[in-house]
Amino acid sequence: MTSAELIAKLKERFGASVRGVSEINPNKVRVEVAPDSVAPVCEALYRDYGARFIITAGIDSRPERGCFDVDHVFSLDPDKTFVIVRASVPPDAPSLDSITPRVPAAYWAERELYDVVGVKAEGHPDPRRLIMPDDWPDDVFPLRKDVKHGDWPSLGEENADASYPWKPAPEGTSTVVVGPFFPVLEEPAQLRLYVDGERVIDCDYRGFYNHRGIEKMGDSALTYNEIPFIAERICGICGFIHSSCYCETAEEAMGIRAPRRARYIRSLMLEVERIHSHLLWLGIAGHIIGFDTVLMQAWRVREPIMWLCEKITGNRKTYGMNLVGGVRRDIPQEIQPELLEVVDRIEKETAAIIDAVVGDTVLKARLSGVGVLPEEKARELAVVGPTVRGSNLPLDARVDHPYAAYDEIPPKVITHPDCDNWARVVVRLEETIESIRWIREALKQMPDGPIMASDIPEEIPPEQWGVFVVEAPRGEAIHYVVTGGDNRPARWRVRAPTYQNLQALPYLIAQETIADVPITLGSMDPCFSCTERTEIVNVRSGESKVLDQQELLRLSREATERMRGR
Amino acid sequence: MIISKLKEAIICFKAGRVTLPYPFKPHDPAENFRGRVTVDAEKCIGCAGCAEVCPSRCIIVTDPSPDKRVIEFFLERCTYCARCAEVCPEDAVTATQEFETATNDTQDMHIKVELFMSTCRRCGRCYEPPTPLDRPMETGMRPPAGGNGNGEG
Amino acid sequence: MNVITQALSAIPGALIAVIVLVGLAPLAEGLLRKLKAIVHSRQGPPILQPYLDLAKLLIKEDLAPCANWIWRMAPALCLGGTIVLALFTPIGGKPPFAFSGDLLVFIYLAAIPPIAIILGAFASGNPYAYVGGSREMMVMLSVEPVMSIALLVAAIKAQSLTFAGILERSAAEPSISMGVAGIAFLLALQAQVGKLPFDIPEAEQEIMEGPFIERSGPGLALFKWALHARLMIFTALLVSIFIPWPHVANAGLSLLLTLAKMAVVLALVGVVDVVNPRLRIDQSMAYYARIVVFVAVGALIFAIVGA
Amino acid sequence: MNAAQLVLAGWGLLICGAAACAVISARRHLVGPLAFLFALGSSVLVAPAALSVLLRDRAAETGALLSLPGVQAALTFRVDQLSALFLLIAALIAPLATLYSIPYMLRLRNQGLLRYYPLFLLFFAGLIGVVCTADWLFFLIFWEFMTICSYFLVIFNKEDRKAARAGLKYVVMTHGATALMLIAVIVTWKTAQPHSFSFAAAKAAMAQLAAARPALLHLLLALWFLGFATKAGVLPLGDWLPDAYPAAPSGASAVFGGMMSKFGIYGILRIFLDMLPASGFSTVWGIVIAVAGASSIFLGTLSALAQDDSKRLMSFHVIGQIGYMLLAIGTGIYLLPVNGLLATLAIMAGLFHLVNNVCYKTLLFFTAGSLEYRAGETNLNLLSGMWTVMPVTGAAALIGSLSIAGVPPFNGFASKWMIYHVTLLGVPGMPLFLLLGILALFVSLVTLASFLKFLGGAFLGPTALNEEQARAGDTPFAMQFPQMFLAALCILFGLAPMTALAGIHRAVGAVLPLAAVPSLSSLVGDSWAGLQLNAFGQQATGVWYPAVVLGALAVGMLIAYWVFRLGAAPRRAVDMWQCGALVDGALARYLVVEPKHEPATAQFESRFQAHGLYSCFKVAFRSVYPSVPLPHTGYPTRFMKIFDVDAWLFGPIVRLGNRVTGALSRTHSGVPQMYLIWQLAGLVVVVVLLALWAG
Repeated sequence: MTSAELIAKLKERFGASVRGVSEINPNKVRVEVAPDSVAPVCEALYRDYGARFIITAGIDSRPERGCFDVDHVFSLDPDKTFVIVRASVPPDAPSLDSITPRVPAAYWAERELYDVVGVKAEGHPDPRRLIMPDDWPDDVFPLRKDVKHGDWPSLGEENADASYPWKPAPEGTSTVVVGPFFPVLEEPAQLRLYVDGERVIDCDYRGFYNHRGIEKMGDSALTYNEIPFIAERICGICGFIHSSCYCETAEEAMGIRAPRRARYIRSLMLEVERIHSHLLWLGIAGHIIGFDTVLMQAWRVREPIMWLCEKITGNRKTYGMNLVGGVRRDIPQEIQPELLEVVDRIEKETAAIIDAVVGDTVLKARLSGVGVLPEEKARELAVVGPTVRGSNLPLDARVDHPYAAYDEIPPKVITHPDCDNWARVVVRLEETIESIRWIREALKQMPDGPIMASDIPEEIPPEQWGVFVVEAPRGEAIHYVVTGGDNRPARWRVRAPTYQNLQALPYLIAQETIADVPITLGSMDPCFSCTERTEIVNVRSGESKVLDQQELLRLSREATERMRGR
Repeated sequence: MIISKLKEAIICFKAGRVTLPYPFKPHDPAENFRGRVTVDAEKCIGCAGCAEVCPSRCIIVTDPSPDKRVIEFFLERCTYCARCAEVCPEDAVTATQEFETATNDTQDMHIKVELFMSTCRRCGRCYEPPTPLDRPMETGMRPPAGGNGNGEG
Repeated sequence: MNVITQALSAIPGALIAVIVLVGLAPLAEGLLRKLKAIVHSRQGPPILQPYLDLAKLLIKEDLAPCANWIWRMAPALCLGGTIVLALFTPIGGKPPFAFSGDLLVFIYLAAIPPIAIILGAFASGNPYAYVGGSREMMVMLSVEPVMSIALLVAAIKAQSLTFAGILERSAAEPSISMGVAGIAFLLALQAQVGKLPFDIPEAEQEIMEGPFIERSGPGLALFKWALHARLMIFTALLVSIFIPWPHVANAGLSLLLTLAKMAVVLALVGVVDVVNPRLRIDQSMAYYARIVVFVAVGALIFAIVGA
Repeated sequence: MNAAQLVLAGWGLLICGAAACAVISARRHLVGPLAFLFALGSSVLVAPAALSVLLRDRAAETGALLSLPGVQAALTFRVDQLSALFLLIAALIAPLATLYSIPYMLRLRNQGLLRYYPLFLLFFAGLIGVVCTADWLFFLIFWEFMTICSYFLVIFNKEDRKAARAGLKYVVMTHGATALMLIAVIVTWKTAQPHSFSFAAAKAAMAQLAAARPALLHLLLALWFLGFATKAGVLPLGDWLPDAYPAAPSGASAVFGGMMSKFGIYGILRIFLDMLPASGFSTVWGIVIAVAGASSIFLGTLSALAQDDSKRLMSFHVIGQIGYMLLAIGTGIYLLPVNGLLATLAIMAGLFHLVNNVCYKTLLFFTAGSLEYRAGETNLNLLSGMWTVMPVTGAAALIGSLSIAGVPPFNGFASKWMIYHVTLLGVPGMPLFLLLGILALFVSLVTLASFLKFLGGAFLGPTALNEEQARAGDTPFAMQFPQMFLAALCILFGLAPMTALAGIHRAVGAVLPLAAVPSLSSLVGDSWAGLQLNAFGQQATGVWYPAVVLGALAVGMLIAYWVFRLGAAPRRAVDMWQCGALVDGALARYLVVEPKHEPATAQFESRFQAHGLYSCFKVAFRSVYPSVPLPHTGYPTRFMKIFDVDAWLFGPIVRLGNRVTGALSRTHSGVPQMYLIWQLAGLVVVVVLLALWAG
């Protein structure tokens, strides 16, 4: 079904509710619908036309058009098409019918919508805060345009004791708090497990302790060409994915395209990143189940490619390669034999690891049958990446929505039918091999030419938009850019793959044992942080004290005040 | 199971010992490694191109007096993208190979360059952004033309 | 002979036992770490690192989440119980305190350090400590039967529960039942000393060291030391009872020989430790239930029929 | 005045005490101390008498107090060494339990004490009667008397319908058991020439039956065994026990759990040792008793692990611990014809365990009662951190728990150690006992697990008390003293087992059907500092010197403490580590001094419920738990109902019982004493009718 057909069907079904269509190309359309028919339209897309929910972006368009825009982004994977359902909401007391009851995957996205732009999702099953701190004032929405970058609301004392409204523990269960600081958690996030003995009955999640406000920076402080470097820092492991995805999206919005060689270089680095991310993940997964040998050996295998990255880009990680319109550094001819040699070695060693690991019954006993996510549930929760491919659904943005050079060399999509932690391990290991194959292929076909576009327009017109997904090692990262004046976007919406995957966590760990929680968590997401109690030592008096939460809160507020004062 | 354990053991023992006794024997970075940046004050012409492209805004340019320009690098904020080195027309800013930048005193991470400026004979604008996208948007980043030195950054 | 004079005359032997089994335990742990490092392809810490760790912990702050004296006593009880256990552990020859207790006493004394760990864990009140304590108990429940049956096979063969009788008999000649029991004991050893794949109670990635989550400083040091010593004690027991050959008359030589055999067993334990992931507690219990049924009971049957 | 007369005097004092307490039962503050005085006075009379019998090693007897010439029954008080041992136990527990009851019962403001103290004292009188009579008819009368008194104590809490149900189940099952025994008694009486209920006659009758009609004797033994095993709580016959014991007030629960069950053991000893000659019957019934004991150990203790209510948990342990005694005694009975030395050792081990069990089990029930007294709660899921409030009770619970779990050097270890020795090494030709011994060894760990659960659930863990509540402090001294006393006994018997074994040896010696009873030193050595088992040959096969081990442990702990202080680490109080999150503080909920249980709705967020402990282990052994629903099988539910004994057997009986009592209560005033009288009268009528029929 092409987008034209789809829109015809929508128009036929919803009549005048479909108000307008804007289109970049036949594969990317934005449908403006009346606010009261957003929910039915989204449901129709999800249930009847096989669309997959991706993200919701709230845009404060009051300066331009006097309304809030809410864009629900959907993907029609078989047709390589994005459909954005846009509703314009009047500015006073903005609210919109929630689509979560009909499209469960929008669970977090709509909570976030209220948190950042203040558009209430009416009828949302769980309208708690998602992103903003518990003591954040109720009437300040940071992504609205009247909140300037660097502005801070006064955090009144009345909210100082606010705490997150946790789900009450079910009868007969004990609460086990996991996080904010837990050995295997990727970020300071808190998970409350309601357990009966070793068995997890239910859980509740609170994250976003580290919310950095990058989207706000993007639409109010940074220029188009500064954003790639900040986007790269969204994630330490898959930074290049975010900068590539932003650049591709921004290029689309500006109507330019990076030169072919630049796109090959981007894809190459993306695959390199996938290889080292998967190996890193393998090591950490091993560490989580106490198999430190896997950790050490997987990281040993990974190390050569890190050095190679440093050679190519100037750094092991955060390559700093992307700019809107192309890449900064070329991959010189003389590095290519070394690159091939390194990937050959990694392929051999990874194959050896796969060979050893698949026969390891102890390992398999530990991973099989745990964290099961059946196909239909995976589709319902719209999980992405190896998590969804481990549930036997062949979803891969490189094939579904080709970007960079993947339209020329399509990769093979790896799936596994087991739907459990073991399936996710196997998918990742096989994807590593596939990436190596892809790199070899790409090096053979890599064209010569410039690496930076020369047709960048002098002025970027506002109200242009672009949307792209990039297949990160963990799943799809999506960037949605709406251009503004002023050499910066009016809205830059980012969704990391974990955002969608984490929503499946309660489902995955329910009825599992406490012992399986870390590895199930780890099976979809590989960054972990580990930290200690905060302690402040007064150097002069030698006294030390441990901070409790209140004090810590006070100190961090003071620090924020200092930063603002500067 | 035994066979796979043996395979695992072979993988392990074949590799030998690969870690380095790090602080005593550091690993040399690659040739074009983007380490901490340095400024060669001799070469700097004070065009402030570096300040304009710096994504983390850690390069501050002030003009305390009409003939004096101060360029300060607050490297504790630096993200090591080396854009400054890339755009510098005179190669005054370069990325070194230095990566061990841990320090107890943030002053160690500051570089201050003071230049006596004279009027340029050519066009008055030594730095042209590589693309239109690199135009700085933040006012106050650079003092207004002919500023009189009260800009605090 | 009077008990008091017996006790006094046992003191030199007791000192040797404590020094070898408890004092040298961190060294053994250090060697195991080095072994682990070799398998990991890395440099690894110095062999004396466990001693340094203990020394560091001893001067660190002792944080107490509760003012319960069970909490305060638990580390001393754990290490103290381990020291007593060392007095009943044969290292080649008869254990120094064999005059005052037999194999059953050993089996029950072996429960004191875990009891201290569990009580200390529960006293802290931390949910993770409760989970850890509960797991510790479950590991004990699954391992002790295997270990006890294996040891009882030796006792049945000797028709005596005293160490003197057992050591005398087991050194006499190899037998099928003792061989099978030895294998069962070896399999139980891995969990008994808390090494992978059975370090389930501590499981730092799952429950953050479980029973020790609230421990810091000297309390943690005592627990760690006791765990290191446990490794030595059970290895020594295995070697002395199930692998007593070759028999050496000289006590010093016998001690050295036992230490050498222990090193081999420890290396085996260490290798199994590094090439396995951690099992879940239910899997581990199922595993030991199988050992009990097949290996230990098999040994018992052999012993009953006299093989 | 000989020993038996002294005991009789003590018995009389108890009866008088009951009457006195009944008279002044309205004076709530007086009746408790009065009962205590009578109990103490009785003990002062009974204990020296019993002790003198034991020390002189000679039985004592009063003349016939009451005789029924028509049926050849006579009530005499005869105190032999075995009776003396049980008398000592009763004399120890009676004043302690009464003392403990004083504050405990005062707390129950809306319950009349008339239904407690008189019955309590009468119950003890019944116990003394049971062990002192040498006549089976009066034995049964005292036995029923004891049962009925305990029944009324079980249903003490009138409002509690569950208690009423449990009481009915109890009384139905034990009456059924008594009926079985009654049949056995009558048959024995009929066999005896001349017809007589006296022990001596019964003994002769059994010897005669053994030769002439072995099948009948087996049947009789089975009836006896079923009767006593039901009372002792051997599973599955002891199914009533975990329901009935927790229902009673804690003072009574402690006496039931700590002592009453053991009188079933007394009966078994009387029958299988005193009456039955060492013969092939011993071999068969030794195995039966040992297997019943082992199954009790296994089922009782594993069920205990699954319990979340502390009193219920302990009640299941009563069953498990009885199993240990039966295992030892069964082994001993099996060995009687084979090896007199080992048989003596085994039975001594069983009795030693019984004595130890009285100490720690009573102690543990007391601690559970103290929890109920202070927190108004016995559910381990709702209790937490009570150590902070009641450190003395906590320490007592710790000692009791370590004793019952058999941790050296407490007393439970000493007796278990003996039991293991006998079962593991004693019977080389019969591997069954070896397996039972190993089972017992394993279950000992389960005991440890469940008592760590008790300690961890109730006493340890986070505390949720405000200052005012914390000031209320531990229980009154009257409740603490019995616990301290029993804890001291636990330690004494642990450190110097010979103190108890010397007496037990005499008690066993008096009833053993052996030509020559082996001397104590040939059995366990002659050192008071410990035990040395010589029973298997020339060389010692086991040694246990608790004082040496304790000394070594003390030195070891001192060394450990020295290491601990070596670095002079500073100490600091901190909050519990919850992964850096601030978990909502606990809501104060304890110290509900009101008798009515507050429904505990508020709970700690950060609290780990005791229910969750050992969950995987419990899942693995799910099939043996009565509390876990039956697994789904392919069989029709009608088939599965067979296993639900409550539904098809006790339910109808209880309903019938309810109807009968309802009918009775219509014709009578409903005063409990009336029931008592009626039941006793009914029993006497039945006995007389049967006797007339038979004679």
